[in-house]
Formats: sequence, C-alpha cells, structure tokens
Amino acid sequence: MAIVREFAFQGAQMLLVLLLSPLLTGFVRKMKARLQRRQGPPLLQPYRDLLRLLRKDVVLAESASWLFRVIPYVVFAATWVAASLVPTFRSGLYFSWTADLIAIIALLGSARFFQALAGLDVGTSFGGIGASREVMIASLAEPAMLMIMFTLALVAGSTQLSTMAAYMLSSEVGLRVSLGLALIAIIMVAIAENARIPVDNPATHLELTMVHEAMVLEYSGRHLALIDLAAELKLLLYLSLIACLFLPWGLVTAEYGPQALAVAVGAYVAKLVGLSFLLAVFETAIAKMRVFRVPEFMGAALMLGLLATLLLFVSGSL
Amino acid sequence: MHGLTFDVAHLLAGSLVLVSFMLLYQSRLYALLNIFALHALVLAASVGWQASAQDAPHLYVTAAIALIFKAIIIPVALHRIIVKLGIHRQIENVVGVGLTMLLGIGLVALSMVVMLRVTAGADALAREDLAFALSVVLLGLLMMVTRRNAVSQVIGFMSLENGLVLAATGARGMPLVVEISVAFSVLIAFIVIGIFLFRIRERFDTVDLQALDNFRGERR
Amino acid sequence: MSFDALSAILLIPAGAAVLLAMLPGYRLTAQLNVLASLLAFLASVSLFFVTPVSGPYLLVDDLNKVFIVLNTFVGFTTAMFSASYIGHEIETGKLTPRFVRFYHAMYQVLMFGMNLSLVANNIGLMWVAIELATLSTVLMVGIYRTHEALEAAWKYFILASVGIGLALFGTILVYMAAQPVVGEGLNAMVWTVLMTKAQHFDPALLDVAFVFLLLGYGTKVGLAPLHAWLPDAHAEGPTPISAVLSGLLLNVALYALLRFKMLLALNPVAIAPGPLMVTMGLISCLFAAFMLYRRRDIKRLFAYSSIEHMGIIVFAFGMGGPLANFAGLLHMTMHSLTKSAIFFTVGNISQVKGTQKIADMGGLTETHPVLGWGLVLGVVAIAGLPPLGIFMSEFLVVTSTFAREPWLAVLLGLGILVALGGLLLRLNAVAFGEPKGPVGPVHASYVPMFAHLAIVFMAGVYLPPALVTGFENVARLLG
Amino acid sequence: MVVPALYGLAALLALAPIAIALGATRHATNVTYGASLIVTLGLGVIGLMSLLGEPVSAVTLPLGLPWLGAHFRIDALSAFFLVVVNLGGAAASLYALGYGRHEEAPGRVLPFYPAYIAAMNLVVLSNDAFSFLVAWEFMSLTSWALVIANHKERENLRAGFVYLVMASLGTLALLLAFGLLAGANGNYVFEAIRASHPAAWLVAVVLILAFIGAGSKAGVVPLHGWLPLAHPAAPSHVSALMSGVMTKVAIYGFIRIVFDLLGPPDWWWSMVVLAIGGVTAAMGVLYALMQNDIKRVLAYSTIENIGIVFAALGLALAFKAEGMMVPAALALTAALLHVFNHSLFKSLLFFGAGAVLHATGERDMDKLGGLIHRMPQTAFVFLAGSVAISALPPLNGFVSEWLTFQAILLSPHLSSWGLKFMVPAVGALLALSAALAAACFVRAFGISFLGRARSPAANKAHETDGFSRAAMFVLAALCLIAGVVPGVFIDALAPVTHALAGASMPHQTGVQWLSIVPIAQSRSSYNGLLVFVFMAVSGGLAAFAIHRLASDRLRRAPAWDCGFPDPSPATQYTASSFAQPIRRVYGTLVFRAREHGEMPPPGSLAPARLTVEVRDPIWDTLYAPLAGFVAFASDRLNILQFLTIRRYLSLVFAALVLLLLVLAIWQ
Repeated sequence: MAIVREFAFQGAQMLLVLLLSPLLTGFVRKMKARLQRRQGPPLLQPYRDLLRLLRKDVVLAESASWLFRVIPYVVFAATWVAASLVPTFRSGLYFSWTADLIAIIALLGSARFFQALAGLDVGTSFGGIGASREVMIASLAEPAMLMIMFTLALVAGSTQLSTMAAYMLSSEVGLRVSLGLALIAIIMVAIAENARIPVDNPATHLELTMVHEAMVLEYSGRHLALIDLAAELKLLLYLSLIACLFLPWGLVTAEYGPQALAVAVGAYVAKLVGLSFLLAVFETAIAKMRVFRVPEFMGAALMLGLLATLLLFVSGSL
Repeated sequence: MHGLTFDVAHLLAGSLVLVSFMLLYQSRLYALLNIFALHALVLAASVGWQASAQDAPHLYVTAAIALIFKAIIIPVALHRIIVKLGIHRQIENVVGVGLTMLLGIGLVALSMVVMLRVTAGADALAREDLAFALSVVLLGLLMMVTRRNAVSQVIGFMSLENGLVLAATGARGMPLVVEISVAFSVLIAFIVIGIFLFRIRERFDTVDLQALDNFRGERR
Repeated sequence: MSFDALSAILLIPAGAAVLLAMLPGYRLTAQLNVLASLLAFLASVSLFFVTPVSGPYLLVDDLNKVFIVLNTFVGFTTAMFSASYIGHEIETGKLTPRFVRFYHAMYQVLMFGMNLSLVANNIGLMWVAIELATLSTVLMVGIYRTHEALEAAWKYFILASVGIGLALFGTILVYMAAQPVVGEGLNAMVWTVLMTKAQHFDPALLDVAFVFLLLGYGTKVGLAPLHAWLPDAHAEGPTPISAVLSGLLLNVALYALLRFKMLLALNPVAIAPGPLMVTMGLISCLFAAFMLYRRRDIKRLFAYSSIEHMGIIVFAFGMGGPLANFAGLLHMTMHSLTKSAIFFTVGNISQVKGTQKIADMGGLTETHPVLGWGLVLGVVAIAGLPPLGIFMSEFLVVTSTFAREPWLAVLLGLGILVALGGLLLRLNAVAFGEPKGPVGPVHASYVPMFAHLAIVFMAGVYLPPALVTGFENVARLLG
Repeated sequence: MVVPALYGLAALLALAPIAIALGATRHATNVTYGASLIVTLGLGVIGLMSLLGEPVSAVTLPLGLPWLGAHFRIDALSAFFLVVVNLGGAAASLYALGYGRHEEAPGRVLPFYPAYIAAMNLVVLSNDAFSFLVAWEFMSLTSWALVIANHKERENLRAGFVYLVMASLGTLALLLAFGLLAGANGNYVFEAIRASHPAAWLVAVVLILAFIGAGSKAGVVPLHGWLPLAHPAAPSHVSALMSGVMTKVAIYGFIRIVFDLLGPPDWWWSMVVLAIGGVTAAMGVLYALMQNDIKRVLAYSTIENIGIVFAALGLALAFKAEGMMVPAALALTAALLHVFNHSLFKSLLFFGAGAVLHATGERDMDKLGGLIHRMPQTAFVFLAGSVAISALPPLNGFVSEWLTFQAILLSPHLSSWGLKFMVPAVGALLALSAALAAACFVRAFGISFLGRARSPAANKAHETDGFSRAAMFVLAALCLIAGVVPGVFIDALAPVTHALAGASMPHQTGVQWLSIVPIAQSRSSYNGLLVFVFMAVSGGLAAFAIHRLASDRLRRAPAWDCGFPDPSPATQYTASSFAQPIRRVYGTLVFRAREHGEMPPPGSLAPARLTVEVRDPIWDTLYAPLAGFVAFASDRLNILQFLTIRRYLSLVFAALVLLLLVLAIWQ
C-alpha cells in the first residue's frame, strides 16, 4: 500500500514538473512584458506553441542523420528525469536516491552534450557557433556548479538533495558566508545554464549573439517542441533546486497530512512565482553581454564556488 | 768504498737527467741525435756501474745492449733517415725553451718528492736510481709532448725507455726477463717506427705529424 | 695432461703463426686459421675439467679460466667471420694475398700474446705478452695502408708504447715493493707468491705503482682520457680486428689491472684502488656517451660505445663487493660477446654499402632484413635493454651502487641513458627509414653473429649454475 | 592459478617466432591474432577466477638472477590488472583479426604484438624487482618496435626515439627505487622488501622515484612528452593497447610499489601526487582540445584520465596516511574502477579512430565529417565511447568520476590543513577537466562523424569489417553494463582494497534496486540502472505518444541555416574553429595561443587568412632545453675527436702528473 502511495507521489511529481514548466516560462515572459510596459503574450501561450509545434510536420535538413532525430527525445528524457528528481513540494520521494545532486548535474550535462551534437549534425555554420559557444560556457558553468555542490554537500554532509534540504530546514544551519556565496554563484550558473540574459537571449535571433537558439536552429515541428519543453523543464529544475536548497521552508518530508501537503504545494508555487519574478526583473534591468565577456562572468561564479568551499574550513564549522 | 759506488752511481744517474734536459733544450734535429747518443752512453755507463756495484753480471748485457743499440745503431740510422728526408736542418719547437725548462724542473721536483718519500724502505742506491729514473721518464714524456716532429718524438720516447732501463737496473736483483723484454720491445718499437717512417715517406713529403693529423677519419 | 692443456693454448697459436707465415694461398690459410682457433678453444674448455698445476711462469685459477675460455671462443668465432670477410676484401682488391698471409700470421700471434698474458704467472711475462699483443694489433690496424689507417696505427702505436713504458715502470715498482719481503730474484714477480705476501709490502710504493699501472694498462683498456687511440684503431683496421680489439684486447688489459687491484686489496695500508677506478670509469662512461651523438662513422660509433662499457666495467670493479664484482665480470663477458657480434654485423654492412659513413646507409631492415634486425638486436643488447644479458649486469651495478653511493649510481645511470639515446639515433638512421646506398648480397657469414647474440640472450634469461659459481668465486677473490 | 597463467605467457612468447616463421602472409595475421585472442581470453578468465576468491598463489622459476630466481605471484591486485590487461588484449586481438589485414608491413607488427601482451602480463605477475624491471623494460622495447612499425615516416622514428628514451628514464627511476628498497646486498624479492621497514626519508625518496618511473610510463604531466607522439604512431589496435592497457600497467606499478611494498608515507607526499594528478587531468584535456589529429586527441585524453586516476590515488594515500581506511578504500576503488572503465572506452575509441583511418586514410579531423552516414555502426559505438569518456550518465565513465567526487567530499575529515585546502582545489580541477572532456568529445565526434564530408576521402568512406565492429560493440556493451550495474564491479574490487588499505567499501549488490552507496544511503547514492530505465521509458513514452497522438510526418529539405543555405561543406565549423572559444578562454593563458588574422585590402581578391599559433609550454621549458644541453655537451666534447697526437699525449701526461701530484699531496 505504502509502495503504491510512494509511486503515486513520484509520478505526481513527474507530471507536476512536466505540466508546470511551460506555465513558468509563460509567467516569466509575462512578467518581463509587463515590466517593459507591454501587454505580452498570454500566460498559456507556451502550451499553445507546444501543441501547435507537435501537430506540424518536421522539416528535416537533407544532411541530417538519424542522430539528429533521436537527440530531441534524449535531451527531453534526460532533462525530465533530472527535473523529476529534484524535490519540489515533498522531499524523500521514493526514487529520490536514484541520483544525488552530482548525478542530476551530470544528467543535465548529458542533455547538453547531445544538444551540442545536434548543433553540429546538419553541418551549418550557425550550428557550429552555437555548439562551440555552448560547450565553452558549460566548461565553466559545470565546475562552478560542482563547487557550489561541494559547499552545500560539505555543510550538509551529503549530496542527497532530500538530506540536504532536511539539513537546511534543521536548526543547526546558521547564516553562513559560504552559503551566501554559494547562493550568488548558483544564481549566476542558473542564468547561464538556462540561456538567460545577460549570458544569452532566449528571444533573440540576432545570429551572432545567440548560443542556445543557434544550436536548435535546424529543428522544427515535434522535435522543436521537445527541445523547447526540455528548456522549460530545465528552468523549472533550477528554480526548484534553488528553492529546495536555499528556501526549503514548507517542504514536507516523511510524515505529512493533507493540509501539510496543500501548504507545501502552495509554498512551492509561491517560491516559483517569487523567483521567476526576480528573474524577470533582473533580465529587464540588465543588458546582454558580449560572448567573450561570458567567461569572466562564469569564472567569477567558479571563483565564488571555490571560495565558498574554502571558507567552510576557515569558518571552522566542520 | 760504498760511499764511492754510491757517489758514482748518483753522479751517472744525475747526469742522465742532465742530458735529458739537454734533449729538451736542443731544438735542432741533427744535434738532437748526437745528444741522444750521449744520453744512451751515460745510461750504458750507469748500468755498467750498477752491474759492478750489485755484482750482477747479467746487467752488463743490458749495458751492452744500451751501448750498441741506442748509442750507435739508432743514432746512425736516424741520421740517415733525416738526411734522406732532408729535414736534418729543421728547427722546430712548440713551447718556448724557457717554459719547457721550467716544466722539466717542476717534473724533476715532483718525481723527487714522490719517489724519495715512497722508497724509504729500500736502500739509498735504489732510491736515488728510481727518483732519477722517474724524472728521466717524465722528461722524455714532456719531450714527446712538446715536439711536433716524428723523429724527435721517437727520440723522446727512447729517452723515456732509457729511464725505464735505469729504473730496472736500479731494482736490485731483478731477473733478466725484464731487461730482455725492454730491449726486445725497444727493438720492435724501433723496427715499427722505421717501417712507419718509410710508409710516411711514401705517402707524405714530410714527417711532420701535422700532415698525419689531417687525416682524422671524421673531419668536421 | 694438465701440462698439455695449458701449453696447447700457447703452442697452437704460436705454431699456427709460424705455419701461416710460410703457407701461401688464401683459402688454405683461412681454414687453417679457423682450425687453429678451434683447437685452442677446445683446449681452453678442457681447463674446466682438469685444472693444471700452476708453475712459476704459468698459472690457471678461477679468475683467468673465465677469461681464457672467452678469449679463445671469441677468437674462434672471429676467425670464422674473418675467413669469409677477408675473402671478400681480396675480391674487392682492398687487400693483396701477401698482406692476407701476414694478416693471418699476425692474427695467431695476437691470440698467442693474449693467451700468454692471461695464463702468465709472472708480472714481467704478462707485461711482455700484452706488449706483444698490442704491437701485433698495431701492425694489423695499419694493414690497409690508407692515410687514415696509417694515421690510426701511428696514433695507436705512440700512445700504446707510452702506455707500455708506464706499465713497465709500475711493474718495476711492484717488484721493488715485493723484493724486500720476498727476496730478490724471480719469486718477487710471481703472482702466486706475491698474493701470499702482499700484506707485508710497502704500501706507499704500491700506491705509486698502481698509479702507473692504472695509466699504463688503462691506456689499453681505453679509459678516458687515455682512449684517443681506440676509436681510430677500431675504425680504420679490418673489421675482424676491431671485433678482437673491443672483444678481447681490452679485456686482457683489464685482467691485468684486476690482478694488481687484488694485490692492493690484500694490503691493508695501501690506498684502496677503488676510488681511482670508479672515477676513471665514470668519466669514461659519461664522456663516451656524449661522444656517441656526433659520430658519422659507424665503426667509430661502436668503438666509443666500447669505451663507455669499459667505463661501466671498471666502475663496477672499482665499487667492489660481491654483487658489483659479479656484475662487472658478467658485463665484461656480455660486452665482449655483444660487441664482437655488432662488429661482425657492421663489417657486413660496410662491405655491402661500400662505406662506413652512417649518412650513406639507411633502411637496412628493408633491404637486408637479417642483417638489419641483427644490428637492431645487437644495439638493443648493447644499450642494456632486456631480456638480453647486459641488462642484468647493469641492473646489478646500478642497484648495488645506489644503496651505497646514490649519486654515483645516478650519474652512471644517466650516462647509460645518454648512451642509449645516442645509439638509438644512429640505429634509426641505419636500420630504418628509406633505404639508401647499394643493396648487393651479403658475403660474410651470419653464423658467428647470431651465435654470440643467442648466447647473450640465453644469459639474459638463464645463467647456468656452473658459470654462476665460477663468477661468484672470482668475485670473492676480487674482494 | 599462477602456473596456468605462465603457460599462457609462454604460449604468447612462442607466438612471436611462429609469426616470424609464417612470414608476411595473411595466414600469419589470422594465426597470430587468433591465437592471441584465445590465450588472452584464457588469461583473463584466470585473472577473474583469482580475483573472485582464488587464494594467492606464487611460483619461483630458476630464471633471471641465478641466486634469486624469477618469482611470480597472483594476488588480488595483480588478478584485477590481469583482467584489465587481457580484456584489452582480447578486444584488440579480435579487432585486429579484421583490421590487421590492412597492415602494409605485417612482418613488423605480428612478431612483436604477442610479445608485447606477454610483457604486460609479466609485469603484473612478477614478484621480484628483477623480473618486474625486465618485464617492464621489455614492454617498452616491444611497444617501441610497434611504434616504429611504419618506419618510413620520419615522425614515427622520432616518436619511437623520444618514447624509448623516456621509457628508459622511467625504468632507471624504478631501478633506483628498487635499489633503495633492496639494499646493498640485494633482497630483490617483494616479500623481503615488504618485510623491511624503511626509514621515513627513504619512503619519501622511493615514493618520488616510483612516481617518476610509473608516471613517465603513464604519461603524467610533465613526463608525458612522448605519449602523444608514440600512441598515435602505432597501428590503431596497438595504440588502443598502449593507451588503454599499458598506461594501466604503469599505474599497477605505482600501486604495487607505493601501496603494497612501501610503508605508509607521511601525508604531505600524497599532496604531491594529488596536485600533479589534478594538473595532469586539466592540462591533458586542454592539450586534447588543441589537437586536430583524432588519434592525438585520444592520446591526450588518456593523459587526462591518468591524471584523474592519480588524483584518486593521491587521495587514497592521504586517507591511508591518516589511518582513515574506509575512505582510503573508497578512493582506491574509484581509482581502480576508473582504470577499468578507461581501459574499456579508450580502447573502443582508438578502434573507432582506426576504422576511420582505414576507411578514409585521414587522421586530421578537418578532412573528415559526415561519416555517420557512411559508417553508421562505427559512429554509434564511437558515440557510446564518447559519452562514456565524458563521464555522462548512464554510462560507466560517470560512475568512477562520481566515486572520486564522493571520496573528495570526505576530505574535511582529514586532519592536516594542507590537505583540507588542497583537496577541494583538486576537485575543482577534476570538475573542470570533466566539463572540458565533454567539450573535447563533442568536438571529436561532432566534427569527424557529423556534418558534411570535408574531403573526397571522407565522402567515399565505407563501414569497417565485421571483426572490428564485433570488438567495438563488445566494448560498448561492457561500457553500458559497467554503467548500469556498477555495484557488481565495485564488489569485485573489495579484495583488492582489503589487501592494500585493509578495508573495503560496503557490500553493494545487496542494496535495493542495485544502486551503489559509498558510505550511507542518506549521504549519497547513485543508481545507473534506474537512471537508464527512466530515460529509456520517458524518452520512449514521449516518442510513442507524439507519434501516436500528434504528427509523425517528416519532410526533407535543404538546411535552413537562418536563410543562408551554403552548398559548400567548407562553411561548416572545423575542429580548430570549434575549439576557438575555448582556446580564447584557456589557450592564451596556458599555451600562449595567438591568432593572426590578415585581411586583404578592399577590392583585392586574395582570401583572408587566420593563422593560429599554439605553443606547448612544457615542451618548451623542459624537453627542448634538455635536448639543447645534450647537443651542446656533445659538440663541446666532440672537439676531443680532432686533436693532434701530441695533444693526446699531453692528456696522458697531464693525467699522470695529476695523479702523481695527488699522491704526493695525499701521502
């Protein structure tokens, strides 16, 4: 009986993230539009786009290989699995121990790996630009993310997200410099990973500045739909990651009642709203930077992460 | 009596060293040969005296060998050769005479220091002999080093051999084996040198070793 | 019986020399030469089974037994090689039959000289024998009568005779040291007697004596800076003679040095000869290793490698101790086998290519596979790579030294490494790459070369216990 | 167990003369590789059996040093490496059954190939210093012969030269190390060495010497100079052996000496290993990103992985030095597992490169492209290898990397502050190198297999033969298995860590759903199987749903490319242009990379040119000066060959006078 309930929760979470992610993107777009004094697309526009794309034919470049057609599914699958392993409203899900934080980051890495390959497959110049820049950014973002993970793992003594969240909830975690640094760093990484301003502009098609868009330039129809959905899932993933690590309040752990659950879901949605609002504000306030300024940006994130790790020892908290 | 023998031996050995110095000093080939003959003569004398002193008759043989071969045959032969090669007026010296002399004196001093200190056990005669012999050997070597002409190198080598003979005779009661071998090796040495000089004559128009040194296998 | 075995080793070459000097005709003399060498070898082998009693002039003990057998064996194989080699030299007209007759006679004289110096029980006699051997090689080095050959022979002669002189002086000094203790006369020059009384000799005198002997015989061992004659003599003489020079004559001179070292080792007060030998060995090894890099003549190349290995051997004996001495003996044996094998190969190569210039050779493994891979094998062996014998001895030398004198071991190891680099560069040029030069057939026989290499390989993998015990006894003797 | 293993080795060694006898016939190829395949399989089985609970067995043969004999022994460690070596050997032999037919001069490969495998096995089996070094150097020798198999190219000869000299340097270092351990009277047997407890300084010296010796063979920066030259020069199946297996044998040497023979060293020596390991990993992959020759890329990525392994080993040393045995076991397991994994996917990748090389005759990635259309199966396995080596789940590369990170996360428990600070820094380096490795293999696979053909050769490529494909697929399958059920492999390593660190990781195969748990469920866990299943299921579900409910129609059309469709393949990104952003970010710092672009003046028809200059800092600062010194010294000394006889006499004279003076003064 318990098993079934646990499975149900796991399934619920998977569906939740899947269904919530377009809405989140829509919400961010809306916010930005409002901040720019525009009407903006309706909240549900992303769902419409996805459905429209799914129904359209796929127009495939002649030089595209079988790999090109497989990749959207791989990317989507990897991202979805990763997203559904991050605690959203309830930690300690049945399969939560399948992959710890490192593995989740690595899963996103696989998704990126294949996406970059997709960029190269058709053999166009823009695909190349996108792929090469993507891996360059990733080569800095991933270590930064791992450094952040080190900091948190060393604080919480675990790389298990549920355990970490539980630790963060517990009283013994005080306000710490390292955690502050880690927070800043993870935000920077999240911005880069989700191709947001100032690193990349999801809305642009100005050829020389785009990174993520350039990679998926050749995709159309259902393939494009999956890629977009994966991107939206990724955004959701990062936000809920930040939420569960730095604002874990309201997260229900093992024991729960219906109202607790309701509270948890509410808290979760509230966190998402808040974070995406901040994101929108940030994106409106700042301008996109030149591609070769990005390394400095990410390098800063990496340095912050490393600093956070080292400061842990100085603060002698271990 | 013993004093006398000692003094004479000393005198002869010392004069051998002196003659070595003359060899070093003399830069004209022709004269050089004569001096070498003198060198051999003195050697023969000192060996003879040793023979009588140690009353070892077999040493007379050595003396005779020295006298006949080194004092007469070799100089004569070499005279022939240099005349035939037309180098009997040749004057050659690598290092300045003064410097050579200084080096020679230094060497003599060295050999004295080494030998006299070492052979404290042996009797005075042997000590003197060995010390002088060593200096003669070193001087001969010095000569070989400072001369460029094949003939004078050969002469230097021979004077070195003389020094060895002196040493050998100085060693009391050393079996005849050694003398014979010395003479024998010198003989072979002489023959071989002769052959070589002739070959050299065939090939080069000079016995100056520079001519030989040009052929050094791998030229840069 | 014993008398026969011992004297056979001496009489066979002597008789053969006389015979060969008189007999005309190349084929007959060549075969006779081989036959005589073979007989000498067999006679020497018999020494292992019956050890003759050593008299006042001749002596056979564990130490020289090894040397004698090695000597006669390499002498035999070299005779085989030279039989075919010299034949080709006559065909190409580089040698006239008259010279070949002379050559064969001299070859046996050389063997006689070396055997005599090995079995001599009398320091004077040994000296005479070594000089005899030296002078006979001088004549053979000059046999081609080209400018280079004459210059090489002349250089060899002058330096060798100076060496002769110094060695004699040293010998006299040893006599002087012995005479007060042993008494005048023959006894004061007999090894067996000297060995028993050595501890009473005047140490200071022995020291001076050893300096002279080290320089005198060291000249013939080819230690730097006394080495100058060696490369040219190897390069300009007939190849069989190069093989004998590197493989045997150096060993004989070394044998003499070892004898005197034992003498000094017995004397408590005298300076240990070790440091002197170690220094000279190290200098020779390093110096020769660097010299390998600029060689253009293939025979000179391997001559320098001989200097390097002599350096290693002298180093090992200088270090002393059972392990190092064992290593030294092993290395000496392996080196003479390998190096002579290499010279056989090189002889064939230079006959095929008609030159000794490395620049005119190339791609040998392509054009002459057997010859080329033979050379590769030889160089691999001489560079001290396993599984061939020299690796074992170098392993023992370096490890046993490192525990005692780390820096010396490091220096030696670096020397070996540098030498490896030098040899490898030349090997690449000769054996691999695009083929160069004539590709005619090979005339001389492969048998001796591969016989040697096979033995070296065997030794690298498995040493027969008999040999080991023999070496260990000698190592103990050497202290 | 050791005796049958030795029979196997004898068989391999006997194969060499047979190969010579058979000559350069196709027959010879089949016999040699077929026989090596069988024997290596047998040896691998022996290794496996002795790893899974056969007792330690030893034997002594009357070979080698007479008073010592040749000692051979199989314990857990050597058993594990026996498996690694022979798995690689078997794969290579299978591959070569097909690939070897294309060899133009088989006579230069066949005799050395079995001997080479035998040598590597010998190293693992030998139980005394002498046999160990003989086998070690014999391994270098045979592989040298294989490197210069194609001797017509000057480059290969140079590579062989550098290789053999460096290898001998390493052997020299090991020789000295053993010299120290064995002592003056030479107890070369490992038991004796193990029994002797050397002093602390001696331990340190031996550790450094062993690091130099094994590191130079494994390709640790800065001793790596030979590796990118030699590995690509050999025939591809041999390259696979050299990169995938021989470097592992080197690591075996290091583990054997440092963990087994040597007592526990002071903790700061582990910092040396850690630091150099981390630097090696980062440098190696950066080098790899600068290369355009695909085999060179693979060779440099080997250096990176060796760096990871050494970092893990350094960690294990640190834990061991502080007596924390369980973490030490964890780090050691990570290292060994990575050794195993790397031997799998590196061999696989080299096989792939070999197939490409044979199909196109090209190693330069800028002349390849679009091969996925012409050699789909090779492309597939190469992709699998690339994913594995980029440490991406669910394949095996990720598991060992993950374990390493888990070990790093235990560093706070170390007492010494130096380590506390250094380990996270090394962790950052490893993370960086992991990310860069992904970039490197996106590049390697993407440029050579994807896109459009950049040269006619690439256009006319064809799928490789059956044997080669079989070998590659086997390895790919193993990569997947080791990725999804790593617990089995970790448990197999338990006896090794028990022998070396006196502890082992908790039993894995008992854990529910076959996930792996280094310390505790609550702390960290990873389940490759479920990740794989989830991905497969969700991907499959998505595909199924979309094709069912939405459209599954598809139209072919020219590439859109933002409205600039370009007919010429030359407009694609090339290997060098792909690396450009990374070169800008790291290269300027590390390689003093410079880009000179010259633009033709307006109106001129001359093409614009971009030249990129990348310098190798280590070669410039270490190798070049050494070579310069040797050249200088030999030039100076060479003057002594050209003196006159008089001068030579003066040398003798000087020596004599000098010695006499010494005597005169000394007395």
